[in-house]
Amino acid sequence: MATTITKPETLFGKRVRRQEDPRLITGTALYLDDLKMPGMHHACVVRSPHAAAKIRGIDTSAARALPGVAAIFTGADVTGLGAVPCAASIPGLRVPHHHLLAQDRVYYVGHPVAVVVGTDRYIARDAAELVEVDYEPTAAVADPEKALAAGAPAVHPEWPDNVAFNFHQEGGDTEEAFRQADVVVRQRITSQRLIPTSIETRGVIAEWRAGERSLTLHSSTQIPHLLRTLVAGILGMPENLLRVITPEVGGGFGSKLNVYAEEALMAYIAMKINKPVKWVESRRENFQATIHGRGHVDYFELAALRDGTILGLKLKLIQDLGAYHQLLTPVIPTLSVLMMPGLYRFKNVNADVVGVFTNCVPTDAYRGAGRPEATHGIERMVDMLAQELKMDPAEIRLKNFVHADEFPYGTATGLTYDSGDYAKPLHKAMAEAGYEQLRREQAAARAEGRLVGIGLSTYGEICALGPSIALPAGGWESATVKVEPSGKVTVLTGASPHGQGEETTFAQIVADELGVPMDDVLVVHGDTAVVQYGIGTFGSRGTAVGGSALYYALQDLKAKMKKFGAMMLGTEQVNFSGGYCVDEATGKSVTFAEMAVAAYHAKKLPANTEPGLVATHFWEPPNFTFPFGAHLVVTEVDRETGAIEIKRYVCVDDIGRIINPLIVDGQVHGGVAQGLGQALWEQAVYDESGQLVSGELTDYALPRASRMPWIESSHTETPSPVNPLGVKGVGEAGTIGCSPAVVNSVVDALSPLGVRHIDMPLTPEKIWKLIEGARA
Amino acid sequence: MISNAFSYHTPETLEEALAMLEDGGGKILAGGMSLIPLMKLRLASPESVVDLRRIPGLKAITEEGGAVRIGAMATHHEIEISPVIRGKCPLLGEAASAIGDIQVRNMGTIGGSVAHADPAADYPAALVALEARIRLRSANGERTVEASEFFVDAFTTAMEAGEIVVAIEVKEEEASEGFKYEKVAHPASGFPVVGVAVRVKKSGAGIAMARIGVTGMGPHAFRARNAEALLEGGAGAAAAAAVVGEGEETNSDLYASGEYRRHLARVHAGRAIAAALTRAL
Amino acid sequence: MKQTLTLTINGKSYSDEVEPRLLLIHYLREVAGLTGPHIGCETSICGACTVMLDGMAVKSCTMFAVQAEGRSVLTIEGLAQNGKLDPLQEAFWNEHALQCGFCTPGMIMTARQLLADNPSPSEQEIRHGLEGNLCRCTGYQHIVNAVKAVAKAGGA
Amino acid sequence: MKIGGTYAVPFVPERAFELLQDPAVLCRCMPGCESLTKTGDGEYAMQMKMALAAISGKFDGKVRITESQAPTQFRLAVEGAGKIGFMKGSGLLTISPSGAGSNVQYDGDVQVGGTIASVGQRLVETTAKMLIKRFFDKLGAET
Repeated sequence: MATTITKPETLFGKRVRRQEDPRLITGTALYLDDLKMPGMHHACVVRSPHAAAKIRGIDTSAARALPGVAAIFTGADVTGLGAVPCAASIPGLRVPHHHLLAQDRVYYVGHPVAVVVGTDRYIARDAAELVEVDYEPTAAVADPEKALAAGAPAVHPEWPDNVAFNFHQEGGDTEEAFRQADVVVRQRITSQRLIPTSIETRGVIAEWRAGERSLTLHSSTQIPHLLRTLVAGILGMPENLLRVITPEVGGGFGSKLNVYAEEALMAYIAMKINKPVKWVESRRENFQATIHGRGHVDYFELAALRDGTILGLKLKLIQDLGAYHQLLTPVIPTLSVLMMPGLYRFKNVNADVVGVFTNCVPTDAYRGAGRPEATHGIERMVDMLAQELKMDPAEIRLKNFVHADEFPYGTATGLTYDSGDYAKPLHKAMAEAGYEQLRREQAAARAEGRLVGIGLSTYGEICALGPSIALPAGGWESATVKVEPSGKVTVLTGASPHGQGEETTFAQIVADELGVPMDDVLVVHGDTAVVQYGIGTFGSRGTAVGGSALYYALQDLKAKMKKFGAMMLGTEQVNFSGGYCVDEATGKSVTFAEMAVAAYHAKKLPANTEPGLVATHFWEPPNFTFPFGAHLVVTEVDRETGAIEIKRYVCVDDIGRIINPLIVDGQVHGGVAQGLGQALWEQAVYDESGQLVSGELTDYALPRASRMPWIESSHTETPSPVNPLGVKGVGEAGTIGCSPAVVNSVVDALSPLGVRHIDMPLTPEKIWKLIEGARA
Repeated sequence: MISNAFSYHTPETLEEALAMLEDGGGKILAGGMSLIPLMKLRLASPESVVDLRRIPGLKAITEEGGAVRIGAMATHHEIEISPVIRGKCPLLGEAASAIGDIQVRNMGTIGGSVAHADPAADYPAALVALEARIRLRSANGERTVEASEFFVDAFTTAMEAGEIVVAIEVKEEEASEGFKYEKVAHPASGFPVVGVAVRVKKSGAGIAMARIGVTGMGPHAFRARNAEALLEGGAGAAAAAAVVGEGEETNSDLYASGEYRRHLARVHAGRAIAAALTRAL
Repeated sequence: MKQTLTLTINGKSYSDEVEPRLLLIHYLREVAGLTGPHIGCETSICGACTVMLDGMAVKSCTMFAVQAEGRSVLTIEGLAQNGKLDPLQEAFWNEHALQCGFCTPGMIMTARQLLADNPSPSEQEIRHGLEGNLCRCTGYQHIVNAVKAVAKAGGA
Repeated sequence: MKIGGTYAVPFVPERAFELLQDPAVLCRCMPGCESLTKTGDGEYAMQMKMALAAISGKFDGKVRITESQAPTQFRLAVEGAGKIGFMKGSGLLTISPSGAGSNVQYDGDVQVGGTIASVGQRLVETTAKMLIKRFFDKLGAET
């Protein structure tokens, strides 16, 4: 028995390179389309080219006649199956029955109408073109405000007003606040539809084992367990006969936090043809038939005193829902409402949300999901107020921040902010950017006629979704830790990461808690037959909720190991640390592996202790977490062309304690890129007839390496009291903080011309027209 | 994204290739950077595809008697790194290096690009500014067409059915000339929203020769002869740039209106003229 | 309709009967059984399918397999030698230049040509050199760092 | 998408009007028109083969002539659908005398759908204008 023990360095807070990377950098990771099954068939979905039409008939005879075509399914085949589910429970919500395939009408371009199954994907594609659908086009409406106008075409004929729901929330006394106000600023602000665009599109393989009456669904999803429950429901099959496996997932950003028609369809088809069937979405389908994000038209009114004290906010929010509700579609704008007060102390909020049907693909959760829209709105309004009052935008923010000694802080929308020191990241960002100097340089540039802007956003967000009361299907997360007889450690997490690096951060947590080398830890996820039920990875919850469940499971496991250690050392006074159990009196120890063997061989057991070393914990978070931060952006606008150059991008994000700074940096950079995408380039455009004219990556502009600025990222660390790790979540911070800072910066640049607001994306032509307009 | 079926041919000689085109159902495949995407979208479904890559000599970039001859199958990347191009017609190299991305430049060819005549291709601006000639071959022999007459309309050239682009011929730029290709790239596709190619030759304080080619602004590339004349007549760069695109039709799309494109053509013509002048000796 | 295709992939020779319309990416993935090159867009924008053809980076979704007749293809699977990672692979790992990993094989192949053409690129040159590869996760900064690191260490 | 323009044709308005109502002339002048068959009063079935660079596609469609006021104006509606998408155009044509000939002014709307709309938005206007120009060029060459 060893007696000299050096406690290993803890890994919490270390820039550890990722465990998942070796398979990814060698091309050996297996994504959905890499999987092949014996006898596998391929499906191609026939989709509507019309935004609205009646289906007069479908002729599949030519397609069926093509050699290699195994089967064709149309709406009539699936009428009796369940609907694509929506988990929202908003009072009075109108829920159209979302059949797996269109019945007598199509409601958006890309609406699935038929599925062709062939022996290979080329045959399926050829046959799909031979399916003749007789459409009678009807009037469509693609713009939510036009959909609300009298006489607009009805998306669903049964609801001629196109209203799916109204939702009202208020806190305080907004009318009184507005009566007291010296100044009220008003603005219509849009948050355009975005296409999430994970580089891997969606894909499904369904495998039916007739003998076992069991079905395995491989799907590129963020939520394997929820998918299993809900697809079983659609098909009316026992949940325990359905197994969902997520292979490597090539990005999600919320778009794979859903249950899609194709997932249930492939399951159904595999049973019907008794063969495995694969469907992989094309990029066009990904644009037309996977959820979009955002899609807001917001009317804001902000009331304040002349000294800059904000008194209250009114909001009318028009949410473009698209033609159907996907899993969380109607919930997203309600998250916006929750986040409306931002980081500020005002207690009066009055918000009306109207959810509007349009002849477009549904909107749903895309990175940030409701919070970027809210943050963009409030941060723009605060800047507009500063402009109106001729105050510095930093000063007006500092004046209105919730104070560091006021936490936990109850907001006007009923949230309790966990912890924070909002001035800290703002001061740090200003110091790192050299704010005073920048303002002097700006003044000098303006004197030369140059358009230089400095923009701030100080954002807050709701992360670690979340307490179960706030989520339709539960907001807890689960973890199982197994110490194998050999001393290796296996973690089963219900969070299903897809790029976030939890195989590494979770291994760091395990290594620190158990004192084993990180390399001895395997993190398993994404297989419902292996992993206990879990909720999934979204809403910046993977580490904050899933990691916390793991932490508690580890405590249970440590307690049990300690019992074995104490028994083996013959004393009660033991210390479990660094991979050993040490007799405090004698310094004698047993190793981790020795305890593992003892627990499994079970020749002798401590009192009231079962053999084996497995602990499972389902953790219910008591609250959300509320990260915050400050982004500062310096821009210069080309006066002649309207082109925008980002000269500095400084961000200071407080996401609680940081487990792996390398991974956190990556999350911030990626988040900022998506925020910049919205601010400058990305826009899903439906034309008046409901055609998605930004239909491929040749028109929908994702951020490219050459267009990204260098991101100067740093942090303050205010631990969250909500969870034992003190972490808050980082997945969405960059996205949420970014877009208002960029727009504020460009508006600041153009403010000498009298510009006070510009809607995203800030295309050069839009800016040029503003400059020309000011000249005129 | 799977194309319709077709038959695939790799002729060893131009004569063989021309014979294969005779029935009209075939398409020439050079680098495939325009044709293959169209085929995958099923916007193009040729019955046969005639790949020119085995025909010897179509790739060569050579120089003879003050002229540079660029084989139609020379890739954009070969053109951007060619010492001959760099030395003798650097404007073309600058335009080549502005095309798409390295993967596209490795495959795409100058012959394929000019034959496709995308209104937003990069090369045509440089080719019209260089007064290049497009050498065409058919069963009836060879002929050349001036670049400014070659690009007739969107996706429409002066080529007749049964003709193949075999080479681009460019007179050497004089060593004292200044040149510049300026491009505003579309953020998604990388195509020029507007591209302006400029050549200038100084004469004392004035400009002895100016050539300005514009792509992306309208349905086809054009030479801004009015602006060239102003420059050569002693007008300033700003005055000359201000007339670029006058009387020309414009394109418009989601990203940029025709009005804005014309404006961009003028702004970037001004900048390209200024940049070219600083390079002129 | 099918014709014989003979080519070399990662140093190994292959010969198969293929339809002319079979895309090179589908040949590599479906026939040759590779999993490194991915399909991300189909319009020649995203670069996830990038492989090297006779030493040059190309988008294998915008090529018919028959165009590779007699030529040599290098994919991400062919980089590591005897279990030793290529410097770019190592640098992508060290610098956390990937998250979901889907764009990574294509990104690394393009970076390989970038460094071959220009062994000590500036930040702007790296960013321009990667114009044909989209990444939705990283914001590119760590990718730039990885390429810089390899350049600094003396190349790929 | 709104589209409009004016073309000069070397005919007096009466003759221009007459030519523009003649299905044989329309078919000859419409780029790619392979056949135009009368199906009713002012209504025709059309088969078209579009070819533009490497792009080609067959369309089955309809041509409708309404709001005729000889010789000054009528509405021409063209629609077609094929594998690569569908298009619909409707325009009011106004004919006015100009010197020895006439000016034909058109003012209309073009709508496209399917693959052409998904990938072709940057080219729709350019292409529509070019096809209309080709139409009038050919019309001008009628005798």
